[in-house]
Amino acid sequence: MFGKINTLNLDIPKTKGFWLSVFARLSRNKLAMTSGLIIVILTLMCIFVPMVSSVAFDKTDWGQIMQTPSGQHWFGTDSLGRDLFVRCFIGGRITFEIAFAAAFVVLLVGIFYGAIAGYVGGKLDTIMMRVVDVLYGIPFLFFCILLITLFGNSMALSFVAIAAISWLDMSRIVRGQTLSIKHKEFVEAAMISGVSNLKIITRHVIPNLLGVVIVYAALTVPNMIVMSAVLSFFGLGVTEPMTSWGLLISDGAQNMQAWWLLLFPAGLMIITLLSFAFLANGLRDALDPR
Amino acid sequence: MLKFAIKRTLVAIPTLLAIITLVFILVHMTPGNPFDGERALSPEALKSLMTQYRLNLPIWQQYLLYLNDLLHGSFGISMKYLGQSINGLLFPDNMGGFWVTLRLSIYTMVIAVPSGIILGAYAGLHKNSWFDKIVVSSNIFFTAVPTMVTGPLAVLILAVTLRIFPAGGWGDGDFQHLFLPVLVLILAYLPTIAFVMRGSIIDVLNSNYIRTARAKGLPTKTILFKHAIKPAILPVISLLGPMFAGILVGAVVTEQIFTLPGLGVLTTNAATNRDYNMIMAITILGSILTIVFNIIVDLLYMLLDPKIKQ
Amino acid sequence: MTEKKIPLLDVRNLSVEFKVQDGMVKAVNGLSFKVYDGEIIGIVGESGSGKSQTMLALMGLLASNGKISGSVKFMGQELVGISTSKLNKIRGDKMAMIFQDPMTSLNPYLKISSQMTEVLMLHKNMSYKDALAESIKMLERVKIPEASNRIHLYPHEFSGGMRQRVMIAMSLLTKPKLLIADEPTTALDVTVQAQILELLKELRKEFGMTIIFITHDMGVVANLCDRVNVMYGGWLMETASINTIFNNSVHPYTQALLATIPSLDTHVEKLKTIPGEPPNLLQLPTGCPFQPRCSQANHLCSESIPLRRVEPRHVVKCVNAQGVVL
Amino acid sequence: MKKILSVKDLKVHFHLGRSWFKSARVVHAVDGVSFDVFEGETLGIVGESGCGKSSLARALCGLNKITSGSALFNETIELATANKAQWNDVHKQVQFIFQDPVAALDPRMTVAEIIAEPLITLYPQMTSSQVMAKVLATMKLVGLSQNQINRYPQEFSGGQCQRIGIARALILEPKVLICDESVSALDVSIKAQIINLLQDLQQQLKLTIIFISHDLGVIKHICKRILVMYLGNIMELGDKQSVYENALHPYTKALLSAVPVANPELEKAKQIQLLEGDLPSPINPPKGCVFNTRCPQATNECRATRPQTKMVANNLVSCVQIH
Amino acid sequence: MKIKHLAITLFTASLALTACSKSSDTATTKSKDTIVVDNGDDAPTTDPVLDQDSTSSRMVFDLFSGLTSFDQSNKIIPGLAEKWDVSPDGKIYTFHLRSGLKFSDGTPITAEDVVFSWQRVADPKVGSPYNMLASNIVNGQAIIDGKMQPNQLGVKAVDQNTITINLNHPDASFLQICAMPNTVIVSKKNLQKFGIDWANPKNMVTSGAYTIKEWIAKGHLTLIKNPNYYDAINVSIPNVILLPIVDTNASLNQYQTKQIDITNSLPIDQYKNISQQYPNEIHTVTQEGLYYYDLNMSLPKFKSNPQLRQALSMAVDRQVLVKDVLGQHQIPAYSFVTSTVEGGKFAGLNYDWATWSRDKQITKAQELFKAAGYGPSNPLEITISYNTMDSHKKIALAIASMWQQVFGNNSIKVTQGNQEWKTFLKVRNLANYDVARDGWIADYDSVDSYTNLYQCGNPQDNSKYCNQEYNSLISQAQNSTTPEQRVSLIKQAINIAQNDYPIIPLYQYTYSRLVDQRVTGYTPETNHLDHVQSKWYKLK
Repeated sequence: MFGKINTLNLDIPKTKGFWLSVFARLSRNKLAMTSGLIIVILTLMCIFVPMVSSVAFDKTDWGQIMQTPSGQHWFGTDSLGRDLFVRCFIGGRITFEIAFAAAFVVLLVGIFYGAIAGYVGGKLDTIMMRVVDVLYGIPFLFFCILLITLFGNSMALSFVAIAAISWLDMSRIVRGQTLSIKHKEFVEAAMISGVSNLKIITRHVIPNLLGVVIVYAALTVPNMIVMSAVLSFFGLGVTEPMTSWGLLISDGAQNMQAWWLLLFPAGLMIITLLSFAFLANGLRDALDPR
Repeated sequence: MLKFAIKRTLVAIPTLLAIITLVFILVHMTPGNPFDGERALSPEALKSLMTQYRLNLPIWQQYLLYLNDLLHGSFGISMKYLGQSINGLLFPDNMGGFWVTLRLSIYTMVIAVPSGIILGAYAGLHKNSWFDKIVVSSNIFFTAVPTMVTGPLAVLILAVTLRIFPAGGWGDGDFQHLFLPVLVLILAYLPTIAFVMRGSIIDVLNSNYIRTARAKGLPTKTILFKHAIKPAILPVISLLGPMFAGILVGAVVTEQIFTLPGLGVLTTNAATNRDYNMIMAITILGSILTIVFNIIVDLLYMLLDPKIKQ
Repeated sequence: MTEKKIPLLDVRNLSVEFKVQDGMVKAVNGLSFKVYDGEIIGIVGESGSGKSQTMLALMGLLASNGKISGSVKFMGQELVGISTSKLNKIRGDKMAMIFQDPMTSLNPYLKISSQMTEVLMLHKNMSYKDALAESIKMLERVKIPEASNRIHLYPHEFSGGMRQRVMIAMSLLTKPKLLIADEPTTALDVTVQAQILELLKELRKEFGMTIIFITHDMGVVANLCDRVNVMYGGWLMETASINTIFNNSVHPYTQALLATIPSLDTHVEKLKTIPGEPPNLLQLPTGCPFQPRCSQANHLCSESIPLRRVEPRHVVKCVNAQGVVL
Repeated sequence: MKKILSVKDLKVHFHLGRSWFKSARVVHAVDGVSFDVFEGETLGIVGESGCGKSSLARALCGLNKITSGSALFNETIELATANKAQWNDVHKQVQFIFQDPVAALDPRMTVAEIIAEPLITLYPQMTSSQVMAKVLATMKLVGLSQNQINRYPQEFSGGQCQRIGIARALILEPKVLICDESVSALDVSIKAQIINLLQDLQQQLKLTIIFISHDLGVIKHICKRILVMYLGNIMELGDKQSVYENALHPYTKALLSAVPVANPELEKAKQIQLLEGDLPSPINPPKGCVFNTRCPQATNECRATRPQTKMVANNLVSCVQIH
Repeated sequence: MKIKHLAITLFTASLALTACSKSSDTATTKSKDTIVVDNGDDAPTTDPVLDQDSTSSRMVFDLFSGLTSFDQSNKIIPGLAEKWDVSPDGKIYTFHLRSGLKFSDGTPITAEDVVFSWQRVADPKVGSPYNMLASNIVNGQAIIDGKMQPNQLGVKAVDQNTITINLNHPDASFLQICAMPNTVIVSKKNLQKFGIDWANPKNMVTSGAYTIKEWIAKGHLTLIKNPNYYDAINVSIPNVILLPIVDTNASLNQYQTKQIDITNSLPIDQYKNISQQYPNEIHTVTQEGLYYYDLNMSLPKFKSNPQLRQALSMAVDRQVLVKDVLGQHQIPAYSFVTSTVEGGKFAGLNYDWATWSRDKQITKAQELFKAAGYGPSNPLEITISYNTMDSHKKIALAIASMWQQVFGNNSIKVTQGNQEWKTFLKVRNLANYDVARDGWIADYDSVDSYTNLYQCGNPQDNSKYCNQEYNSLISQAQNSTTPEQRVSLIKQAINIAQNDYPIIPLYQYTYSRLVDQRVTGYTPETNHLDHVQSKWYKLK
């Protein structure tokens, strides 16, 4: 079938891929790298501190109620005599689990919904975006109460609730990006090559909006953390004696006399959120070299 | 312009109707009913209440009757504050309900927007200066420190310890009582405004038409205030619609911390008490406000951006 | 000799550098040329030749990471290192600039009237009313129909060609001595380009302006200019009168450039090409930037190359050129 | 000679701002054009921006929908009504080269992936080693070095990107290549390289090229026949010689005279026919001859009747006054 | 330029707007004629008949008067009725109204209003949750059940100022019922005029010490002195502001900034600090109420396993709970009734193991647990359900921890199930739980408040406990002729119920509040029912 172009076989040298070069650029940004490192360290601590600690996170000790930080309890104890240090990290573990799980769902749903609406366009786009508008109009809090009452209380629900409203923003952003990518010439080139719409979305559109999406996702994780805190405030999601940063902070903010109850979890959360923000900034720069 | 406003309003109606329908269904799906209390009602009494609130009718009839009420400007009667009309609760003659939240958001916006714009513009003009760094990092910082923390801290420091301001309550809506909640809200929103403004002024100053203006020999002041400010403000304006609606509907945490009788507190209260009509009313009000503010922002955009005029 | 005349613009050893993440970009490298009253000077070169950056440097419009060195004397006044407020007295008044992209170079948020009158009100201390009348006159002069109505429109309500006319009218309001035109017709269709070129020629006669015209189109140069500066990789390669450039150019780059152009009047089976790619300004070769692509390159090309005057007002920067070292 | 493409009364219209409140405005991008393309020739399409030349080209390869009329490809496939499978057949034989060489390449894909994509899509039965071999061969053909295969488009200059774009189009060994302003964005020295490459490839692969440009110099150099368009209509169509030397239509004449020539003597001596004003809006094209608003010879007849395309001398012309 | 001016104008305008508003010098200078009291929440209803919670009651007591009233130690004193006679069989009460009684709008209070007010209590159309208060009145139950018209109720006006009330059988606590918020006297004329809208603060006519001046939902309720009140001369403070502060911390903050005079309750974790900081202002009072855990008797694992129920009850260290976890001087409860009710008539019914040493309790509990069939090989899995609130959470955590410590982590697995209030109520009512938090505060000083809770079919019998023997003893007690007989029957009944272990009594409630030192005349220490009337307050 092909005769006019002669074929020949060769060894092909490789160069580094796109994401590697992004990482190379990112690694030059000290603040972003430090932030990334902090996130990794905190994640590791959240995994391992509760595992190796000699005190269980739910161990009550009536003789050690409301102790200020000391050598024995680094972060002090709460009103049931539980060790705050361990609780901070078990809370961090839950918080990260919820935030990452929700972020994952948001990415998945938001990207596909937005990309399909933006790429297909026309009536489907109008309908899909109107659905998003309508969902925006529903009060979040009420939605959550509805969820608990319908399905019972569980941690999984907490992230379902968060994801259920967060994907709206993501889908809008993705749709906007898709609209601009859709008219790029490389997409048209793919059309001329007979590439199917689904393939164009997955091979061309999504990889190209991933940069913006990743930056947004890094900014979303903090939102998820704060949101899960608000939910804990209304008794949704995490249940005692398990805990989360949100829960610890809203408890701590209740009683400022016991400053350590607020300072440590809030401090950890702020450090985490700042790290995510700096990492997102660094990623943005690394993805968009100019 | 008027035609555009009317058009946008008409387009919003089906959206609003969809929201009303959806929330109506959701609300009536939740278990528990508004009349559950510690002490169970006798069946007769319950029947009487259910009839009074039309809850005995099939849901589609309730829905149609509710829509009819809405068309007549009535949100119905509260199921928590028995016998009180929702309109009276949300829009009392004196300060309370909607008015509290409205004032809170207006003060916040009136202070946060201009100062955010000024601070952001200054930071953008002096990119990479120490001032710029403060604006950028305070944006990051205050998105990381939620109202849940700043609120109690402000109370602890400025009210309980220093005794400068009251720790909560609305008073007559006077300066003293307003200061802390507005401060907390400003801290939450101003850095974002400043940050967006900073970014947009940097973009605008790099644009070709600003280069033209410089080529004309215009002094920096003229370039800034005549040529740059309008396009630089546009991204801030598109931020304001959702933001204003967001404060109005979502100031739950602030209102709770400062025990203000606003929409946010009423929402939580209504949700936990299954006050169907109140939930519906606040949802509808929130949706209408969101839509109205988006239309206002679009109109502002039209005013500022000549390209959008048809 | 014309050399005795004081030039309107005297550029000596001008260099422009930009600091970027990956190092220093040398956009303009040791540029020297003179412009006399009433001339139309064409500056040609491909992208990255530094032609636009030179002009932005003259106008004090370099991006904030740009660094300028050397000397630029305009009407006897040194422009390098001058304060912005002093520069503002000159630019927009005695020298003006029009840009390549008429779509983005006018402020989309302001009416044409406002953008035009401000120039006169600033530099000529006119009242708004007088300035408006003067602006309308100028719009009529550049053949904008219904100027008195259309002056109150916004830029997007004009077509590309009309917008470029507005730009020209705006730059001519103060009757500047020097007009710098940075590829003003590149974005336009040929028929509109012809209109604009015709207009510029008329206006030049009428106002006695000096024009520096930047382009990459040799046809446009042939149409409009008296003299040509050929630039490559931030260097001034050759400067001469238009006839000399087209018929007796010395520099291999000029020759190659002319040979590559597909043209209406001649016919060749195969176009001549310049092998290779335009230079990377981050990694310029030492010596002549054109040497990697030059058919006549030799070992001397990597050393510092002086400007030579081949004949009066024909200056070349090439090791193969014969003439007086300047 | 075989007609590889036969276009009859082709229209491409776009609907703008359709909403509930106002009827849609229609852009008459291509408004009834008829012409044939013969196997192995190079047809040039010239015209100012907004004349519909790009919309036409894009319609011929399926990027724009054909509103009405007919475009018969290879005497077998009717593009106006083609189904998915037929289009896939067309895609194998009609390829496109874009104006912006960088934007036409997906920045997240390597050169190999970009060039291989059409092959993988349209010939799914090929093994990966077959694809790879073909990719390398095609790269060599367009003058790309094989060690660049795993690099990303951002690492290349504009000229090289355009070579990648050409390789992507040629890997399918198409019969027809549509070049939409494919050299306009390139620097002069690179432009010549690409033009020569296209010419070489045409000879080597017996390509039919539809070359769209506003640059009459380039068109003259590369094309055999020239089609002049104005506001969605054909003004004149004929051999290069007769169009350039004996243009009949006032628009062709004006267009040719407006092109500056890189020769000062000729250029200064030239009599330029200046056109007044701008292109009218394709939303409300003028009645009668679409060129009448700018035509120096326009009469009332021009304003009233739409000219028929007719053969005059060696050219197809649509002008009321030419007989 | 325009934009700059706009910005400056807006900025200064906003400053001026806020600054020009009346700037009272914080709230540190309190008004002499106004007292600010935190009432904990908004009253859900202003209609006394619909009142079923303490916040509404607090308001109703200020706005309306009943035939009888009460003093600060909850003793019954004359109210609108100046005196009353009881027939020898204890079934007919005759009340004589004070002369010259007026509603707040100046219209006279007549016997007709009294009859009307009582009819409303029973009227099913009105839907009072406390309509059982009328069930002992002749025809009362029939009216409640919708079988008779309200006007057939056994409450009759003899003349303008005299009312007779006929009971089915004698009731020692009837005079207390007459002082309940639901049986206060409202204006018939006013109600007929406005219909359902009468309870709107704008239309309301009251018979109590105060009337409503202004009400903002979740904002404040301002009461103003009613000059037509019979005891107006003794009402010292003209204005009372009731605040609905749910968050105890916010309440404490505002107390500290001198914005409120009396708090409703205190944040549980800060009790210790506060009692050190405000030793003279903090008041902690034993309340007539019981906090307990329901064991779901409809579940097989509890129903058929009394040993398990006893083990769980015994394993709870009520001393630690009360001292370390709660620490507000609550009294550990080992009985199904409090030791204070009816003046201590029912004290001493405690479980015999109450006085055992902790070790002995644990050993016995462990034995019972094992005997119940649970252990490491067959661990018990239970969920504690409670409504979301700090104190409930803390208690649940503490008890879970105690159970785990006593029975061992691998023998018992306790899950926390906090729920939002309305959901919790539903769950508890439908018995969809293992163990649920419960509590009951007496409406008036009668042991019936507690004994009713354990009766078959009682709506408040959340543990779904049912023992016919208990039921019959209680109804015998209600029909008993002598008080002594009643007491002994009830004691018998309680003993039976206690040994069935359907609930785990935990402690007797206390309430704590801060009272500013400028407030006098209020003596909460004897007020076990926490029934308060603002007319008692005086300001220094």
